[in-house]
Amino acid sequence: MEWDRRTFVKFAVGAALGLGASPLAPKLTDDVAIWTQNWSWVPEPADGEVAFANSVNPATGTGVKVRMVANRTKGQRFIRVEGNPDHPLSRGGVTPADATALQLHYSDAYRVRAPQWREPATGAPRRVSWDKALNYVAGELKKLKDQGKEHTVVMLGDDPKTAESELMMRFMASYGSPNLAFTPSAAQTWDLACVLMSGNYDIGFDLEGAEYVVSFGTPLFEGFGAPVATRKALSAWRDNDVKFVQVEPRASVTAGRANTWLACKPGTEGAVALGIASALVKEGAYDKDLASQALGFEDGGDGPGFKALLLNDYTPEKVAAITGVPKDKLLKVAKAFAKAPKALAVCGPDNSGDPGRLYDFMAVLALNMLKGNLGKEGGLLVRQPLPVNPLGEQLKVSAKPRLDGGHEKPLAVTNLAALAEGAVKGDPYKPGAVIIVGSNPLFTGPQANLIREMLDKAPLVVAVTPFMDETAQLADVVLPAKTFLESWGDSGTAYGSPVSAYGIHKPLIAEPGEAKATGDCLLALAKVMGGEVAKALDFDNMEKVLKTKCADMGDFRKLAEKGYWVQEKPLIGKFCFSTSSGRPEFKSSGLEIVLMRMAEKAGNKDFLAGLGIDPKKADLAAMPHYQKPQALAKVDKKYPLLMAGIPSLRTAQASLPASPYMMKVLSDETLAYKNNLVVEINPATAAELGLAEDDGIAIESASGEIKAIVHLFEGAAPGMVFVPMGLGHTAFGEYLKDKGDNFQKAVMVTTDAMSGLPQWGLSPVRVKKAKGAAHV
Amino acid sequence: MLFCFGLLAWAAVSAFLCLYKGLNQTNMNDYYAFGVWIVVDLAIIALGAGAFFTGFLTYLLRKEELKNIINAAVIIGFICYSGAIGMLGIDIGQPIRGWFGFWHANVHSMLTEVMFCITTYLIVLIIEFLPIILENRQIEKVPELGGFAHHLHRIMIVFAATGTFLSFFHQGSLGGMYGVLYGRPFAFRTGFAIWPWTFFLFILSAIACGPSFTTLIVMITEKATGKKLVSHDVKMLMGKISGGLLAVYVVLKGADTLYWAFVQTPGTGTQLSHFYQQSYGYWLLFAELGLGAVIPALMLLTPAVRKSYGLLALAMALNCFGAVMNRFVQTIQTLAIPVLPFESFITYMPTWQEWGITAGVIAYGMVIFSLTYRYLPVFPQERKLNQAQ
Amino acid sequence: MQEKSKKERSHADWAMFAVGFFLFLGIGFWVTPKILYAEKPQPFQFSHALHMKQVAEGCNSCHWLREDGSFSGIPGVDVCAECHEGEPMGQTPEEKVFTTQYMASFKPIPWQKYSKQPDCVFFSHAPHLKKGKLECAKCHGAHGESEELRKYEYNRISTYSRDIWGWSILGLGSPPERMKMDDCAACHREHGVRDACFVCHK
Amino acid sequence: MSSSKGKHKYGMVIDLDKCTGCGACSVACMSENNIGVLPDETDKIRSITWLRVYQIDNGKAYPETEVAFIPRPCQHCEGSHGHHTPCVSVCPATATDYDEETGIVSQVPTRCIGCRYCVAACPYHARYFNWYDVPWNNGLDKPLSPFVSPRMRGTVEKCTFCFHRYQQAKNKAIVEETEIGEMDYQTACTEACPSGAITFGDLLNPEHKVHELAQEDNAFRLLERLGTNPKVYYRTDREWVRRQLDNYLPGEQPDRVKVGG
Repeated sequence: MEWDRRTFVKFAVGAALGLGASPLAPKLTDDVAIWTQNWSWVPEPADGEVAFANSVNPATGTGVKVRMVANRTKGQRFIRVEGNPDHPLSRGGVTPADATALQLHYSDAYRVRAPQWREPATGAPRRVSWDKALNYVAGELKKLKDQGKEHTVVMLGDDPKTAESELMMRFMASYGSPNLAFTPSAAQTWDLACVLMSGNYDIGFDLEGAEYVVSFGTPLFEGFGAPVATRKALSAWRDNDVKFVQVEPRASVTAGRANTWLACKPGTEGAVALGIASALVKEGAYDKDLASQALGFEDGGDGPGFKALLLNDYTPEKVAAITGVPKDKLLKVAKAFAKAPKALAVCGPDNSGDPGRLYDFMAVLALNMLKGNLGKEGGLLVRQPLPVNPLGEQLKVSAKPRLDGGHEKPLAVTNLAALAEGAVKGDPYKPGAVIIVGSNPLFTGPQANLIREMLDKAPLVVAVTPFMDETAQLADVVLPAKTFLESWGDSGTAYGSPVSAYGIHKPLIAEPGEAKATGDCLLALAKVMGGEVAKALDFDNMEKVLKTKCADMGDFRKLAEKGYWVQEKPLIGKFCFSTSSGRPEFKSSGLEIVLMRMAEKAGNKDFLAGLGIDPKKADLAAMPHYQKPQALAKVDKKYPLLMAGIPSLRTAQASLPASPYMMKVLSDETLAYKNNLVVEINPATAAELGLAEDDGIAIESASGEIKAIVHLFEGAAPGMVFVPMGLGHTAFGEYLKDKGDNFQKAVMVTTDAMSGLPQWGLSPVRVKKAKGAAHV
Repeated sequence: MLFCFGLLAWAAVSAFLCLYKGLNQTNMNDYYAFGVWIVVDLAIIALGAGAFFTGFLTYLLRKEELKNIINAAVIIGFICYSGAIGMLGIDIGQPIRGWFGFWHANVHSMLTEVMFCITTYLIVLIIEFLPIILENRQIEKVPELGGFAHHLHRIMIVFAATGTFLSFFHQGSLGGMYGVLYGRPFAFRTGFAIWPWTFFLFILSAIACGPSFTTLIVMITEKATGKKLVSHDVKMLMGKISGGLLAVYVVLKGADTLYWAFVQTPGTGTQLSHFYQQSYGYWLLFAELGLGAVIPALMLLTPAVRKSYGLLALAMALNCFGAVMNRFVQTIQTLAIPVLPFESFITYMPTWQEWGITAGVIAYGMVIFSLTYRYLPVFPQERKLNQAQ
Repeated sequence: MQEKSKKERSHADWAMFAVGFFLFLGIGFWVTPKILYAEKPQPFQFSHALHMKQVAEGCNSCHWLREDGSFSGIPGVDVCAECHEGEPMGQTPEEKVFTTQYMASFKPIPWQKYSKQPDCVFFSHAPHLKKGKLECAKCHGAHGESEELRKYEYNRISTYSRDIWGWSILGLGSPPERMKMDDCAACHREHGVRDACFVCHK
Repeated sequence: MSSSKGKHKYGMVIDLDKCTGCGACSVACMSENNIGVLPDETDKIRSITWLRVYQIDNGKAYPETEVAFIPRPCQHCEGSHGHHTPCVSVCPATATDYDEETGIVSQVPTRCIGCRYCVAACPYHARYFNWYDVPWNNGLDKPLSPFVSPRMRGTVEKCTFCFHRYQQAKNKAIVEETEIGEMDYQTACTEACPSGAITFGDLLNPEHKVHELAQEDNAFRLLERLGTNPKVYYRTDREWVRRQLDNYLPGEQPDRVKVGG
């Protein structure tokens, strides 16, 4: 037979039909469909036995439960951080930072995995061994000491309540430098106010016990104390129909949650408190027993008392003029405050997290005292001291002049901003080295640009940190720290908590890598340093440190298992005034002594003006009163607007970076399409400035500028610009880098004259149009 | 032709990007879940309705005159349907497992109905197309194939009937697709049994514009080739059919719109003005219904208009415009109108990749139609009408 | 060449058609599994039958339901170590491999799992064992009595173990020969178990 | 053979007066459900957030402005006339269904063909299409949970009321031979919420908190006038908030309007 075209066609058709009748085609069809269900680039999380462990997130104070999975071949890993329902304060709730802590822990882009040392010649960072890194740092420090410049070494930390911070104090004291600073906090201001007027510190607000609450400018539900515990209070208020009032210039989340929002002019919250106090006194609705005992309530030999001050200077009309809060609104709140059996006045960090003003806090404390709130359920409670032991004998701090000049300030408080300013100015000396432990001041400020200048100035910058953050990027030596999930460490009581709480975390999974617990980094450095320092930090490791610290908290294994220690009962009805007079003091004898000393020092120079006090009204200086914040005074033609921060649990928590998931939940009102920072401006103000929604702008202050686009928000106080905080990182890789801009870059730090603490809640700025991207 | 191949090349690049990189190459998003492709899909399937309806009239109702245009109708139908299916293949996120829609079909879904019917009907169209191909002079020479073609012709009525049945259904289901979206007050319609009114309206609208589109394409081809291909009375008949159906459509669609606007919409707490905000103003409603339905209906029902070549073409073009507008409104406006009161309106503009695919489908149609016209005896009257020349 | 009559030619043509058809039909049947499947060796041999004799509680001895309702699956080396000391208990070279290469260092054994379902499947032993009272063999067949480990093949495209589609290229059979979704569904349907998607998908 | 024990209707009650918009629920959901995250998530109309927290304000001028937050998971609509859930009824590939036992609307991405018809059908924007391949291979895949299968590009996903937790609770109950208790099955968002704004449970079970809460006077549902019959209830004492969670004609009073689309 021939094999011609026809034959071939028939054969080919047959072959095609034959192949078609075979399972080949349908099977392949099915398999490629299955292939799309199992693409190799879509991960298959390994399964295995589940286990749980308790811990604490030191950044939020939340008691957490960590979920782990152990795969037969791939080993154990963390899969989730959840709330610990047994924790008496956080009761199972979490913040976004807690819930996504694992993204920080595991992200390749965020973490530092090995010690890093910057080649002095090329300036390029190099990965080195621990030995080399530690020897280098120790060597440089020894060199300084040998040169007698040990006091020029600066050490910066974040939270002064941890075991690591105690190690830092011991390190600096034994090494011989007075320049140890932590992030300034409202706890400092509040402790001052409390000690000055009641002789106690460690005082908290019994939020859950209160039946009527007025919060003076503190973002209760954005950035106050332990975020979860505070929110539990909100939940209880709602269930029990507790009303609460928010006093602040912006329609914030807290203001939105409040039953009444008193919109006041920026920085005048303290005046509102005084106005309410005045109304209470006028109506006789105050704790007369306490008042009759108290120092400086009635007029006395040394001049008019607090009562007279209130009734004269803080009448509703006057307060309305200062604060912009209408008189009737003010009185309505005052009446409700007077009427409620358990009414509480709260103060704390302001929206930008700044430490607040001493006189304002004193005003709020005075209001509470007038209400008879001290030691009362739903009032102010003194906390039982944590049963912790010191890590050794008390060491003397070097008596050398401090870079922040704090030793010359009335209350001698450390001031990180002043320290930086001193360092930059080289006054009284240049910084020899800066060691930053577990914090990222280059981003978190205050006034980031100032910190950057200081670091630029310092010959040696050392960063001990789990993350390759902005500070670490700039450091000469980076020591990789572990996250709380893989290391020993602890956390103290949060601001405002009515009971003491202690958290402890331990290594849960032995993760590979070279990082060490933050404390262990310090211990290792101390060991290499030898001498006094090694003696002051004579512990094998952080576990030993904590065992020593917690020796009085019962079985250590159980404590570590549980993850927390919390004061059992609030101390209700247990409040005694420990002022030098032994009495409540509306006019602080402590302050009077300080002022007296200052007067002595000043000779006949007028030192009061420097404290912002009218020398004619010198008797005000020891009493709560309204003092115009410095920043307001600085508003002028050039910088006609005030900038304030917008806090949010979604953007950041303490000095931690936001996780990718947190970035993901930012709304268009915070970070707009194509990563533009969004700032809020009142439509009226915007109109004056000729700005429309979505306009691109630059916000400039004397210290720096940030880029943003405009969102017109009716709830923003006129004359102000509100800026989300925590964005605009320049580190951490693609999930975080270059997203928005950093509020701290435009901050102008001022100082609260009496407390000496830095203030960055309000900065005078101006706004310029710039090119902006469309807003979706 | 070169121009067409240029468009096809653009489409190929677009298709590659969309398939390889995914649908992030488009400007669709979770608000505009459907975009220009679906609009075009719906539109060409509506316009392609000429195939089944002309088939129905020709074979089932024995409108002998329409024999002269049925081939063109079938080819246009084939182009529209195959083009639509091709686009759908790119439009879905997982084309490789697209067949799950058949294998794991959900009988309650209008889309299932659409998928089944349009694929089945495409097969029917191919079968209807076959005899035309087999009439190619080269192919006709093969005796077996000739016989086959002849047999096919004889049972074509069965396929026409099947096609009619399938098409009535899926044209309706395409409308049903939107009418059942009771989460979308703009699109939702009550209806009869399981079919929302849009089901019936889409059928009507499709069978009203299908014949127009077929005729319009024929007229364009006439202009392009300079030849007369179909006698004018056939076109007039097509116009009359289109016009009659369009008139019914106008009445029913009007009733539907009034009910929807004044009873249904307020009933869910929405003001009509809510549906016509931002870029989607009331003008759309007037364009779709006035310019695209009432006017062509009146024109097509006017014998004088039908007589005039130009006016007939204009009326038919408006008719097609109305159908396309309707599909656009049903797809895009439905999705554009925020349902959550606190959501704001966002706009959608296709990317070049989206336009590329769209252009490609049109180019594909032009190429196929040219080729068939060139190689196959599409127009039985062609020789007769052009004898003079 | 000789001329053939038209009819003969046509016959021959059709014969070629048949040859083409059956040849490629065969190829399709024979080649499909060859293209699709690849073998993977098990780390070493293992006799379920032998172990079944040693243990007290049958399958349960090494594969059990955990308290939280999940299933322990293939045992880890630690489980093996509960019986196996440092030294081999038998003579087989297999055990030698096990003892020296895995036991000694507690290195996990990279078993190939015949019944591995894809990640999107939620299969839970608890309801099947406790509520459905199914025998292991219902799905795993005679695996528990096998003398040695069968050949393990996986699908190159889908990565599934060949046991899922079943060894028949046409996908015929039912559990234990096959472990497709249809099989799960059929058994569920048969026993009136609800079949919402999420019952078996995560 | 198992006789399906008990019929449930799991649902949520979200107290909008407790919600502080902190986003813990939303991220807890992400971490529970292996939600993908892209380097740039600012394109919100393509960003996958099963539980999206919307911010609304009363639109009044300073100083009368108020803001509120609306957490919006999938509403697990039961639909009218016999589980005619908006999204379920439109899916051509049966990639989503309404579970009669729990009332939960499922979504099976491995079945989904990506036609997005369901996305169009859902008035809540609760459904999300995977426009991108998620770049997991950067350490972020480490904490992925084995209980939820990560999704591939081209498919749709949405909140599942953490159904895998129901499954786990059920397994545990089977092993312990008990029934699933209220606390045995709670969604990740409910657990996470620091202000306890979310309550979750079986709406049919009089012992579950949601049973009471959902029936209170100021409980209502999002867009309930459409007739989607959702299982997520909201409550607020603020009239303006309630007004913004459904469409009303100018004269209508939210608490007077008869529901049923």
